[in-house]
Amino acid sequence: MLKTTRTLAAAAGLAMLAASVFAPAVARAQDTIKVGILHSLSGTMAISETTLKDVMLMLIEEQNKKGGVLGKKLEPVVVDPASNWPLFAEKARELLSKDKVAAVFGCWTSVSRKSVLPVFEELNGILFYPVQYEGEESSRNVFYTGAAPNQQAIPAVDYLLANEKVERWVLAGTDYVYPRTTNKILEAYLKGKGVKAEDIMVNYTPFGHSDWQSIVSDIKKFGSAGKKTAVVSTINGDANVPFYKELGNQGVKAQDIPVVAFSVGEEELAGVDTKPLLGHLAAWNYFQSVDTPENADFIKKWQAFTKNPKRVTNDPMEAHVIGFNMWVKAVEKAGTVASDAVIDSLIGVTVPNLSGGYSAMMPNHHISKPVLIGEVQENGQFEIVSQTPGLVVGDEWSDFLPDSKSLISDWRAPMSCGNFNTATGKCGGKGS
Amino acid sequence: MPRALRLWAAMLLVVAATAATLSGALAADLKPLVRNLGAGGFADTEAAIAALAQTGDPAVVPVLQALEAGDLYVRKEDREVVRGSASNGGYTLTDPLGGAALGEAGRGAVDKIRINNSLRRAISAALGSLTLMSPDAGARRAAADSVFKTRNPDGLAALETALGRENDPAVRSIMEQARAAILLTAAGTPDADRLGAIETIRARGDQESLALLNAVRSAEGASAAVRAAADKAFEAVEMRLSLWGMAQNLWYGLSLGSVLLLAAIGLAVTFGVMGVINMAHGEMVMIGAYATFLVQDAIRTYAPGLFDASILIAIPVAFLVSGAVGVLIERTVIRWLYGRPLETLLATWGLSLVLQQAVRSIFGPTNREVGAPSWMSGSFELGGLVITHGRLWIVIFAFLVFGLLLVALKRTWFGLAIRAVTQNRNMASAMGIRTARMDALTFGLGSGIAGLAGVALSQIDNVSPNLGQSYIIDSFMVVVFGGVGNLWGTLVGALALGTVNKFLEPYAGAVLGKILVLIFIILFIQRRPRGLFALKGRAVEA
Amino acid sequence: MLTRFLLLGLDKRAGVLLTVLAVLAVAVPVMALAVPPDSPFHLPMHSVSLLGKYLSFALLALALDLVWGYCGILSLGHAAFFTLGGYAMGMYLMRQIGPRGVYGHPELPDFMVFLNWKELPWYWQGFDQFWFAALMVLAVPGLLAFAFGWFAFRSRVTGVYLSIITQAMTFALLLAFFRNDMGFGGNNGLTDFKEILGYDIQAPATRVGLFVATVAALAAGYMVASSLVASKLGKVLVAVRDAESRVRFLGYSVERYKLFVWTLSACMAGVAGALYVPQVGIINPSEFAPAASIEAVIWVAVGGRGTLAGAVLGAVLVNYGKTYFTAALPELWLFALGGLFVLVTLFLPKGILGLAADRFRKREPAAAVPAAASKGA
Amino acid sequence: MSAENTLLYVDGVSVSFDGFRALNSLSLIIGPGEMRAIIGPNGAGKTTMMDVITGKTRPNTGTILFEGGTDLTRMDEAAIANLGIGRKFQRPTVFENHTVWDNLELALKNPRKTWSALAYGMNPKDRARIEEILDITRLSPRRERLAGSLSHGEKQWLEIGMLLAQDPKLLLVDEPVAGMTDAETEQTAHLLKTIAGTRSVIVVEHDMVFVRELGVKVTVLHEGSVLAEGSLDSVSANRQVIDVYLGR
Repeated sequence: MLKTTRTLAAAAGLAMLAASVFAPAVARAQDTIKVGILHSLSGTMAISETTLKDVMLMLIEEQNKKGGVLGKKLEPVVVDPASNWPLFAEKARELLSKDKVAAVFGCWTSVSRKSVLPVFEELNGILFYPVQYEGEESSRNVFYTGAAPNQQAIPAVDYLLANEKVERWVLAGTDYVYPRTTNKILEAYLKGKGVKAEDIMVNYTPFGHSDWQSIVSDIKKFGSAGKKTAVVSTINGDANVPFYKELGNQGVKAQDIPVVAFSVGEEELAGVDTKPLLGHLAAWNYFQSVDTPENADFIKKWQAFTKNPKRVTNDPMEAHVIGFNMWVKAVEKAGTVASDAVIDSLIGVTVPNLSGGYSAMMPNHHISKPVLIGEVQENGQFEIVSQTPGLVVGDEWSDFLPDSKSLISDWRAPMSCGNFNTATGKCGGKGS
Repeated sequence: MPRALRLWAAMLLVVAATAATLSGALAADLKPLVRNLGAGGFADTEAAIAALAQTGDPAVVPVLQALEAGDLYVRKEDREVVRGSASNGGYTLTDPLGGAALGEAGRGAVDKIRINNSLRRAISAALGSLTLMSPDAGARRAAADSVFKTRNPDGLAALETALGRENDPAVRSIMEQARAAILLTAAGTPDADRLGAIETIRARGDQESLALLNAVRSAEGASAAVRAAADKAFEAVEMRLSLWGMAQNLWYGLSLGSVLLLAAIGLAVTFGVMGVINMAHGEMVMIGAYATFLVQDAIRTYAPGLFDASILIAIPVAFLVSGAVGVLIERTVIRWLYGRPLETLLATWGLSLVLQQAVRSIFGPTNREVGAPSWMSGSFELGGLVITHGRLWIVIFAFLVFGLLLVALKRTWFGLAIRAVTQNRNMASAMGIRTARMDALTFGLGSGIAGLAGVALSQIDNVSPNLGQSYIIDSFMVVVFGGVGNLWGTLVGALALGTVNKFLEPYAGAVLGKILVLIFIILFIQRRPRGLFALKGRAVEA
Repeated sequence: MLTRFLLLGLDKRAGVLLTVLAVLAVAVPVMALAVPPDSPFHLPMHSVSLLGKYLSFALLALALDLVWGYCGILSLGHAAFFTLGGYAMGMYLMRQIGPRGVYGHPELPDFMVFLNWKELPWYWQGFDQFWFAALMVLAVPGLLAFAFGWFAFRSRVTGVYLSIITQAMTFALLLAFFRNDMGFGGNNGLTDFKEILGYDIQAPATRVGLFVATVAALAAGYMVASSLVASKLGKVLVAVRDAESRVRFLGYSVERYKLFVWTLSACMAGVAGALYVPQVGIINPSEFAPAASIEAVIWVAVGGRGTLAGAVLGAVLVNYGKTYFTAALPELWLFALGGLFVLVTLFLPKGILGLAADRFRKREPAAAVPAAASKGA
Repeated sequence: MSAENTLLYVDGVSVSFDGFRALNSLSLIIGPGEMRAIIGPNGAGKTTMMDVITGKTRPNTGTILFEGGTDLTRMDEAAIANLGIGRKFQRPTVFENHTVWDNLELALKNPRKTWSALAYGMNPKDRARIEEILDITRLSPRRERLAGSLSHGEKQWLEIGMLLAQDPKLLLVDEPVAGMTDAETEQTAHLLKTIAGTRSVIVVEHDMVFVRELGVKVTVLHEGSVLAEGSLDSVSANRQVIDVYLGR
């Protein structure tokens, strides 16, 4: 009997101990404003996301030099969600409820954003998402500083139609949501422009696909039908290097079959010998080669911060720069870091971007940006060959998909809705 | 090819320079045309290129080449088009037409004339018609190819003149094909010429010919005879291409198989021979790739002339580095775990995490660039096969490594000792073999071979901390499919899986193809629970 | 008879573990819901879900230990069963969203709408009913395991060959579920759940409820597993692990025993996955990754292979370590975790519980694996 | 020959591994209740013969019938064991992580189905039987010990005890006294004879002293087929046998 009691007591103690480990530390005096950084530092996505963590640290350091925000210093809270999607949700929850961060800058892949979305909505946090994505989403708690399909894919296709007179299209992508959606939109768009179904070839490959021999040879075959052919690539990060190496080796020249990519930037090209890739294209809202004083200044600071004079910059970094500056401005406007106030004051905030203009946060939580088309140069940089004359506003609900055609998003009162249906006049999607 | 072009460019410069001095008057006529190159947008530049090409003057050639290379600038003060080469902080300017020195200019004083793909195409078309009669056979060939592609009827006269003078049979045949292409595309060609052209194109027999023939047979207003001939030729070419397509698939399979072989063969030693389930095998491959990167980086910095040899130099370095890491791992971790294969799985899994993160900390998480030496880039055609040099060398390298390993294990004292230790440790030890040292060396050998795989993979894949992870599962599949402990099994397994994968890919797509291969392996293991080349008889149960 | 069977498994260690679980089941709800937030004894909601996640991993570890620790089948693909169970639950939760998706479609999940699917595929039918989904949580992993085991055990695929084909199985599933054409949401998987059995999935009470359900499932799983290993069937399993062909010559059909425990284990893993999904809020194909299965093996090894309590302990400890290190040492945690695996295998070959057992010279009931006999791979 | 009234009927069985013929048209008949010793030099096919009878190895050709009608070549090990054929291995194979008692419990003749094992509870009849076997094999004091901790000889006896618990009609015993002292050998011979009783037994042995001790009919195997059969004295006088053993 005694033994049982002792066992019970021991077990109870253990359980209490276990539970207390999870209880938050007693809250300290709030003399700083915490900013969460939720980027993978290990696993498959570390390759892209680590840079974004660094750029955030730089921005925060700089802001602190300028005196912080609302008279308080900013304190970065870095966690590693390790390219593990459920871990993203867990870490987001930790940042919001344990560390009580004022805003989170993070995520790269769509799935990580999808994973944290309910957490941000539940705990009313603020997430700045810096990467180009498929659209079809608008959340009150998320600010999308990367490109929506209309800020990247459609202008790129327009460029190819107008300047390269492309008639046949290969839509090659990694099999996940972003390429699928983008290609759906592009297919609808191209068909609207009179391209026949047999002149569009769609191809999906798994993540990290490394043997591109057959596919590149198929592309060559498809491209030798006598009509000008181009490849629109939504191939994901890791698979790009072997893809471009194979393109180079099989002699697919940009003059014959140009490849325009939406996920290949300066960072990705840093791992490839670009000589055979001369002239292949990419569409972004920013290139390192943008020739403005703001950009030169940013590059200088970045290379000094990373102590690497060759370190490149890229589009998602600029998105974080814009997002961070917007947040700072909105917090100052609202005079508080409280989520609701900041969320409301963010809309309409305008900050300079690095390509010489001003980007504004729109009511749909997407921003306005210029669209640039660049050609790969020998030095791994992009030569900008086209730039939209004005800014393009991110369109979260594509006009080219039947189910999202009539949806809009406007987070201002009184509508305050992420999926307002203009046909039925109701919030909540298509309605039944 | 690029080398030939460069050579040709250099020769041409000389020729052009003399031509320019001889015909100063002509150069003066060209001047305003050249000036138009810097007039404004891409469309203006394109028009200027066309105008320059129209002159048919060889002096234009170096100007266009400079434009293509991105060496032409507009001087801001007088909108003059100049040729610039970078020199400390600014540019040294020369006249693109005569080559006369025009002094220096600061970075802000000139604007680069930007070119894009359509300009590049325009330039190569222009150069094509201008260089058909170049003294260099390679250039003439490139020019003829370019004419074939553009099929510009205006170039027919120039092409026929060139054909009349051409002596080189290879170039001649391309020119004839180009002529046929123009004849088939142009309106109003007599039927007899068309029929002849169809025959020429049929003989060419590649994908472009197919497209051309298809255009002919579906063209409006073609006569029945032409249409029938085109139909027949189309079918013949299609047939030929589909046969070559099979061969091409076989080659792709062989090439994928050899990559799998390289990745798996080191594992066949550590896992197959020693029984160590080495989950850090992929990281040994990765270390080999990073060693290659380091070697190449050092060569780029200190001895750029040796760049083409960098991969060759990297081979022994990668072997030694990965091998040394392997020996270190064996001495510190694995040797405590012999006879407990499962524990080696856990410990090496831990090691693989540590190694990945270590590389990420040292080299950063992003990809590193490993360039291809000139002898490994580009491709050549063998009949209807397109074979890239890089892949060909990897296939050869894989077989070489396999052969050497086989010889090392079967024909040398070292191999004998390894086999003795793995078969009967006590007996080997009693015979004076230092078993501990043999273990370390064997593990080092397996790791070193993984490092060699890293050298090859650096040519076709990302050099990133994740490199190893993407090959580890495939490697285990290959070794198990082939039969653990049998090198020949690994060879056949790798090639079989590679080929099956490549034959499935066109029908099922890359993803489904891979899934089917995995299901095939699962089912195959049911039929032969010990792999393809299993040991039979009583020894199995021992 | 069932009572007798269940009592079989109640030894002292089980007593401790079940007591801990009982205390957790009472203390956590009280600390999370009743204790005011400013009290030091208050348990924040994210910790509840976190604990729930650990415990569902513990159930997976338990399932794995049953086949590996007791029957010698080293599965490097157990996460596949876990994930399939998770998907079955995820499909139920998806159907519960109903017209509240972003497109407001009454039936189709969002991802189907934007891929232009017109109607629900046949294999999504029925998942709007909880009982059906619950059945599938058991049936899908169970049937896959049964089919896989039926072939593999009959063909006498053993050792490392079996381990590698389990890995091939989970890898094939990974690739298959990545495909958007499969109709399981591709890479994004299933997410943005709203409610379960009519309760708001984000409400604190629901979270606590899910946690208690996980504790109950783990306790039940533990009872079943420990009774099983204490029964004659358990003795046969250990005998199979140590000398498979001897068992055959005694007249036991080894295949059937393996198949039984393998299928049971897959069902347990499926339940674990089903409990995991509502607590983390997402299920996607990366859970099929071979690395996930290997990690589960590591939990068991760290805790102590062949001791059920060890599997539970290992899963909780390693995952807690992962949570802790990813926040405390975001750049270095892989060194810490990787180093831990190396050190545990080198210095704690029998896992933490094995060490404890050696320390206190407690006699193990026919389970702990002596180093020499652990030819599991 | 006819399969009627035989317990085991082996006719024309051949097995080859990778070209090596381990059994070459082997024929052998064991009657009910008979004890038979099999001798032969290394590689004569003794162990392979046992493998073939117990279903571990499938013969390439030939017939093996049990009790005159059951074809063993189509059955797996477990099914053959359940017909009543027990086997003892050359190296003692017991379940080292189980106690002596549990080893016997597992071997005890009870339904082998999974569900029966799950629902099994020790009953007085089984308990008595295990006690009895423990006494016969003199392992009573060791009952709670893990089998792995037993001495070599004790393991041999435990294995024989397990055979006994199986209550087979035919016992195949492979070198039961290898590595035993003379005294142990003698005891083992005695033990085997006691348990034989009404059962048929096939003993493979090298040890001639032991075979003599058994005093039963002897079959000599050579290169996978029967060379001679008869009493030990008659076969040891056989010219061919002497040649084989002396390697002439």
